[in-house]
Amino acid sequence: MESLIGQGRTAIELICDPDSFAEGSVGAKTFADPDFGPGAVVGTAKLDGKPVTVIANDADAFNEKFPVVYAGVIGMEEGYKMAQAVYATIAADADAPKENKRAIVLIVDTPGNGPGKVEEIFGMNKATGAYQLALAEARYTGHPIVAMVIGRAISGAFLCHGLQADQILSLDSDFGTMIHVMPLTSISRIVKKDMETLEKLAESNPVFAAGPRFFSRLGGVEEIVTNIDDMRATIIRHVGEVRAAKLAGKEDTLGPWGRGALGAERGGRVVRPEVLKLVADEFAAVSGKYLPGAALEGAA
Amino acid sequence: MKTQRTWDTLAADTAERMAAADKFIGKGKRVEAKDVVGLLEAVIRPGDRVNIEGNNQKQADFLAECLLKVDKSKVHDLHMVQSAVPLAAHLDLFEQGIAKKLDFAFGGPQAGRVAKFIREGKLELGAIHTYLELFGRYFLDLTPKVSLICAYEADREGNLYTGFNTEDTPVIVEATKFRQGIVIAQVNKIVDKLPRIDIPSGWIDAVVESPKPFFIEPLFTRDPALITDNQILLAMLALKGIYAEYSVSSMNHGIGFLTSAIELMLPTYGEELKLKGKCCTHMILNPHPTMIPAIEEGWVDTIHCFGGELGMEKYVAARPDVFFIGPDGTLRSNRAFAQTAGHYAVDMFIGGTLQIDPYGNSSTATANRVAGFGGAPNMGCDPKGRRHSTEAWLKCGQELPSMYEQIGQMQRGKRLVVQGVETFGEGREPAFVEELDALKLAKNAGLELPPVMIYGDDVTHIITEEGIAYLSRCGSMETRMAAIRAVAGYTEIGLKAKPEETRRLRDAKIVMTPEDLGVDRDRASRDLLAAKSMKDLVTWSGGLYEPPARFRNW
Amino acid sequence: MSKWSTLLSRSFLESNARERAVGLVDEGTFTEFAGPFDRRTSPHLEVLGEAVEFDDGIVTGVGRIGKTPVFVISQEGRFIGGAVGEVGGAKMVGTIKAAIDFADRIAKDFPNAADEEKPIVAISFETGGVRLHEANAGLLAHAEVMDQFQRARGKVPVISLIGSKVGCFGGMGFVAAATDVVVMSEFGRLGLTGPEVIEQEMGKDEFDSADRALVYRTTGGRHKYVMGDCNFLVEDTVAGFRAQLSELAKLPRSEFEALRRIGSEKLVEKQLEGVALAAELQPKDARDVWVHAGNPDPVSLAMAPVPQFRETVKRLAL
Amino acid sequence: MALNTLEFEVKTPDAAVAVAKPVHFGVVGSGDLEVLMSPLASGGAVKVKVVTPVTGFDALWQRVLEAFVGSAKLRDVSIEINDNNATPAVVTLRLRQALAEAAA
Repeated sequence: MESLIGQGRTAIELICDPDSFAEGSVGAKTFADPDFGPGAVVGTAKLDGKPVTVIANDADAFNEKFPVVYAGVIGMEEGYKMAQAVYATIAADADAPKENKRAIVLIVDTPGNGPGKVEEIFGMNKATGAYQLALAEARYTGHPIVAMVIGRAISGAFLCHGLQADQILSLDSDFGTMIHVMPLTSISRIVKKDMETLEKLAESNPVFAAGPRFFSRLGGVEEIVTNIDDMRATIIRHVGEVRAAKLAGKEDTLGPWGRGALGAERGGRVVRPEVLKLVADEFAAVSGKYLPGAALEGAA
Repeated sequence: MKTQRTWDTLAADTAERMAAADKFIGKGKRVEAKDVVGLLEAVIRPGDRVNIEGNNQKQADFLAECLLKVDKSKVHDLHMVQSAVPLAAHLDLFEQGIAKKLDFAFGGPQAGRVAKFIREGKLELGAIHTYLELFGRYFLDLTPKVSLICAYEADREGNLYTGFNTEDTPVIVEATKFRQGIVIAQVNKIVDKLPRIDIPSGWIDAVVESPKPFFIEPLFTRDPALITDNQILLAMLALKGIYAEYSVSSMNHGIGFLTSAIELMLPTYGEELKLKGKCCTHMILNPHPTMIPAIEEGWVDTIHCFGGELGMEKYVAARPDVFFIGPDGTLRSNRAFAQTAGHYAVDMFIGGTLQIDPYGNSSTATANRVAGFGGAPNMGCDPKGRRHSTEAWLKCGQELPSMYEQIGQMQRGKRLVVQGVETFGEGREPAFVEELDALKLAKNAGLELPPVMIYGDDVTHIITEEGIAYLSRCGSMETRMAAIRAVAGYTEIGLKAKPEETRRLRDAKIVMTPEDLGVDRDRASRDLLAAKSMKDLVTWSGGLYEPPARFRNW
Repeated sequence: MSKWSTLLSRSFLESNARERAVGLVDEGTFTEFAGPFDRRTSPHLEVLGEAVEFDDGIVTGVGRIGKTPVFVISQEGRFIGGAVGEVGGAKMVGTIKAAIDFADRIAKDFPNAADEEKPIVAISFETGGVRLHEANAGLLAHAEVMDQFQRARGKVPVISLIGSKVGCFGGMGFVAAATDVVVMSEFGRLGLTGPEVIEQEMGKDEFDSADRALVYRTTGGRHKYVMGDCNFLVEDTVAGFRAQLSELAKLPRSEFEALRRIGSEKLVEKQLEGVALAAELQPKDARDVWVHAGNPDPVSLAMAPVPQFRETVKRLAL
Repeated sequence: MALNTLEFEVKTPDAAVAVAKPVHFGVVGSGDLEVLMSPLASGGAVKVKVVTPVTGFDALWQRVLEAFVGSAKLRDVSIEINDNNATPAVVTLRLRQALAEAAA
C-alpha cells in the first residue's frame, strides 16, 4: 500500500489546484530565507480556484542551527514560522467579509517538537504555543481551517499542528498514518499491562489506543479518508461545511469544542460532557456569591 | 645444630619486586598512568593478598581498573582483603580470574554479584567482617602484600594528602608498609606543596596521578523533602522515649531517614523536650547535612567522622570547634578511630533495619545479596570491654532484670542499641518476620554463618509506629518476644500479640505506646522539621553547605 | 487540611493541590467544582486496574480575592504525576469556560462593573502533560484548553502559577506558555520536553537527567525569569503566590495583553529574535545565556536569595 | 485487572463517636491514600469501602480498619478509601488525620 509519510510537498500537489502552490509567500509576508525553519513548508495555493494558506511539514529538511530538528520535527523556528504564516493569513483578509476569509489547510506529518537542550533553555513550549494561539485566533476570525493527516500526527506535535483546526481529516491507517501520544508498545511498558490485554481493552475503549480509527471514535478526527485521490475533494467539502457553519454562527460545532461533542456522539468520550455539566451546574448553584456587589462573606 | 634461617624474606621479596618495577618509577616515586598496568604486573604475584582502598567516599578506582587489565597469566588467584567492593571492577576481577578469594566488610551495589559469584564458584569467600574486625586482621593474619590506595594529592616527593576523606588510608598503609609490603597510591593531582602531610612518602612506593579524580558519592546526604510523617512519628518516639528518658549524650546515627528526621527535629521537638546540652553533645558520624540545624543551634560539642561528605567541606572547615580539623583547616576523618569510638565510647547506636525476627535479631540481608554491614555491628552491640560509665549507659544496665543472673550483685551498664522500623516497608513488606532472609542467603550463597547485623541480645529498644519495646527491661526471652510482638503491628508476628499480655507489658513500662509516652501522633508532621528541603539546609549553613548537583533543585 | 491562616506560610512546593487552591483565595471563599464528594474518578484508570482519585488529580473551583472572582485550577502531582485525563481535562476546560461565561454574564448584567469585579483564572500547574492511561482523551483535552484560552483573550485573564515538584511539561508546557501571565517560584519548572527524553535524545554527556541542578537551571524559575518566560518570580510560599495573584487581580484588564510572551504577530517576531540568539550563541548551558544577558557571575546569582536575585539580575533583553 | 473493591461493616459495642460533617483527606500518591468520611445512619455500624489496585491484603485491611474504628469508637460513619499501596501505618495515620479534620 502506498504512503505519503515524509511527502508533505507531494501532498500539497495532490490536494491543491495544479501548480498553484507558491511556497514562502502568504499575503504580504514572504519567507525568503531557505534556512529559516526549513521543516515547515508555508505558502499560498489555490483550492478549487480560491486562495488558501497551506502549512505542511518537510521531512527531508534538516535545520542546521538546531540539530534535533529533522524528519518533520517542529522546532522553534518551525513553530514560529507556522505562526507567522497564520498571522499573515489573518492580515491578508483583515478587511474581507467572513465568507471570503481564506481557508487554511494543515498538512500533517510530524513526529514531534524539538526535544533539545537549547530548545528548553529558550522555551520550545512558547513556539508551539504561539502557533496554536495563532490558529485559534484565525479560526475565531472566520478562517476555515482543515487539517489533513497524511503521515505522523504524534502527541504534542499534533496538538500544535492539527488539533486547533476546525475539522480534522486523516488518511486511513492503511497508508501508514499514525495518530497517537505514544505507540501502544510504549504505553504497555509504562502502564505495565501486556499488549494483548491492552489491544482487547481498546476494542471497547479507544481512549489509549493508537491510530486514526480510534481517534475518530473519540471525535478527535472528523472523517477518515480511505483513498489518496479522495483527499482533495474531501478537504474542499469540509472547507465548505466549515465556512457554512461559521456563517451560521455555529462556531461551537467546530474546533476542539466541536470535536468534544462529536466524541460523545460517537460514544468515545462520554464522561467529558457529564463532567462539564457537573462543573457548570455546581458553579451555577453558587455564582450569585461571586457577582459584583455580592456581600463579601468571611470564613465558611 | 641450629638451622640457618633468613629473617628478612618479606623484605627481600619486596625488594625483588620493586627492582622489577624500577623502570616504571621515576623521580618522587612518580609513575605515569600508562605504566600502571606494567607496574602492577611487576609487583603483584599470583595468590598475593591485595587491598584496593575503597569505602564510602573514596575509591582507588583508577588502580582497580588497571588491575583489571593485567596479564592473567602473570597475575591471578589474588586474595582481596579490603573494606568494600562497591565498584563493578572489584567484582570483574573475580569474573576474570585475576582474583579468587575475598575478605571484606561491605558489598554495596555489587552485593548481588558477590552472592552470584560465590554460588558459581568464581569467588571464594573468606568472611564478611565488620570494619574494625577486618582492620584487626590486617595486623594479624590478613596483612596485604600490596595495597592500592587513594589520596587527593601528592607532592613531588611522594608525600600524600588524604584530606577531607582520609577514611581507611592510615590503617591500610600502616599494616602493609610495616610488614614490608608495597603501597601504590593514586592521587587526583601532584602538587608542589601539600596542605598537610597525612602519609609520609617513606611509606609509599609509587604514586600515579590518575587521569580523572576518584569517584565519590554523597552517600550520607538525605533530602529532608523525602521525610514522611511516619518517620517523624518514630523520631518523636525516639526523642521522648529514649533520648530524653536516658539522657543520651553520645551516639552514632545510622544513615536512614529516621535518624535524619531526628537530627532535623533536635532544634524543634528536641528543644521542646529541653534536651539541648543533655543529648547529642558528642557524636560519631560523617558530616550529615541534616545535622546542620542542630549544630548551628549549639547542640553539638564534638563530631568525629569516619569519612567526609561531598558538599560539606566548607561548612565543616568553618566549624572547627565541632569537627576534627587539621592545621591546614580541613577535616581529618579516620574510620579506624571513629569505629573505635563508635564501638567502645558512645552510649547509643540508633539505626534502621530491614527485618527483625521474633527474638529481636535483625538484618538488612536479603536472600540474594551478600552486602555485609560495615561498621553497624560494632556500634550496634554492647561492648563488653567498656569500663567508663555515663548516665545513659548505667541506667540501661540497671534496667536489665537478667543482669543478676550474669554477674550477681555487681553494677554494670549497657550500650543502648536502638532499631527503628515501620512495621511494613515498601510494597507492604513486613519488617517483622518469622525467619530472617539472612538464613536463606546463607543457604543460597553457602555461607557458614547467616549474616545477622545485630543480634537480639544486643538490641535494647525497638521503635515502630505502634510504640517502643524496651527490651532492656525484659528479664526473659519470653518477655522479650512478647514485647516485640506488641510493637509489630499488623504483621503476622504482631497479630500473635495478646491484648492482655500487651496491657501487662505497658503497665510494666516494657512497652510504651505513643499515648503512654505522651507523644501526640497528630503532631507528627513535617512542620516539626527544622529544615524541609536541601535549600533550607543551605540557608541554615549560611551558604557554606554546597549540595551536590543531583540534590539541588535550583 | 490546616487552617487557612497556617496554609499561607506553607511552602507552595510542599503543599498539595487543594491546599494551594484554598490558600490562593480569600479565607472561606473557595467553592470546589466536581470535588471529591462528587466521586468522579476516571473510568479509564479503573479498567486498567490503576489507583483512582475522587478528584482525578485536579482541584477546580472558584473563590475570591477581594472583589475579584478567581477561578482556580490546581493540579496534583502526587497523583500519577498530575497527568491530564478525560475527567481532569474536562474539569479544567469546564472551569475556564465557566469563567468566560461568567464574564459575559457580568458584562451583560453589570455593565458598570469595575475590572476588579470581573473574573480571572489561576492555574497551578503540576503535570507532565497527557496521562498515558487515557492518552487520546488527555491530548484532546489539551486542545480544548488552548481553545478556551483564545476565547478568554481580552476578557478573562489567565494566570499560570508554577511552583510544584513535578513542574509543568509536555503539552501543558505550551498551555502554560499561552496564558497571559506566568508566575513561578525558583522551584517551579516550565518546559516542553522532560529531562529524561532530552537525555535519551542527546546522550548523557550532553544532558544528564539525574543532575537536578542542571535540570533546574535549564527550566527552573530563575532561568525562566531571566528569559522572560516567567513574568514574576515569587518566594516559595502559598502567601507568595497569593500576593502576586492579588496584585494581578487588581490590574486593569487591558493591561494583561502587555504581559504576554506569545499570542500576536509582534510577539512572535520578538521571540524569533530569541531564537536567532539561540542559534548564534549555541549555549551549552543556560548560564551562557545569563552571561549574555549581562550577568557575569551566574553561579553566585543562582545561589542568591530570591529578593536579592530579583533586584540584581539582568533579564534577557530582546 | 480491574480495581479491587472491598466492602465491609465494622460494629463496635460501645461506639459513641459520629462525624458531624463529611470530610476528605489525603492524596492518592504512591504508597498513600485518600479517605472520605461521611455521616451515615446505619444502626451504629461503620461502612467501609476500599478501592485499591493491590490484591491479597483483604484481611489486613479489615484488621486495620477494625482497630481504627474500635479505638476511635466510631459509629454511623461511611469510610471510603482510594488506596495506592499504603502501608498499615500510613492507613492509620490518614484515618486519624481525616477524623481530626471531621472534629475540627
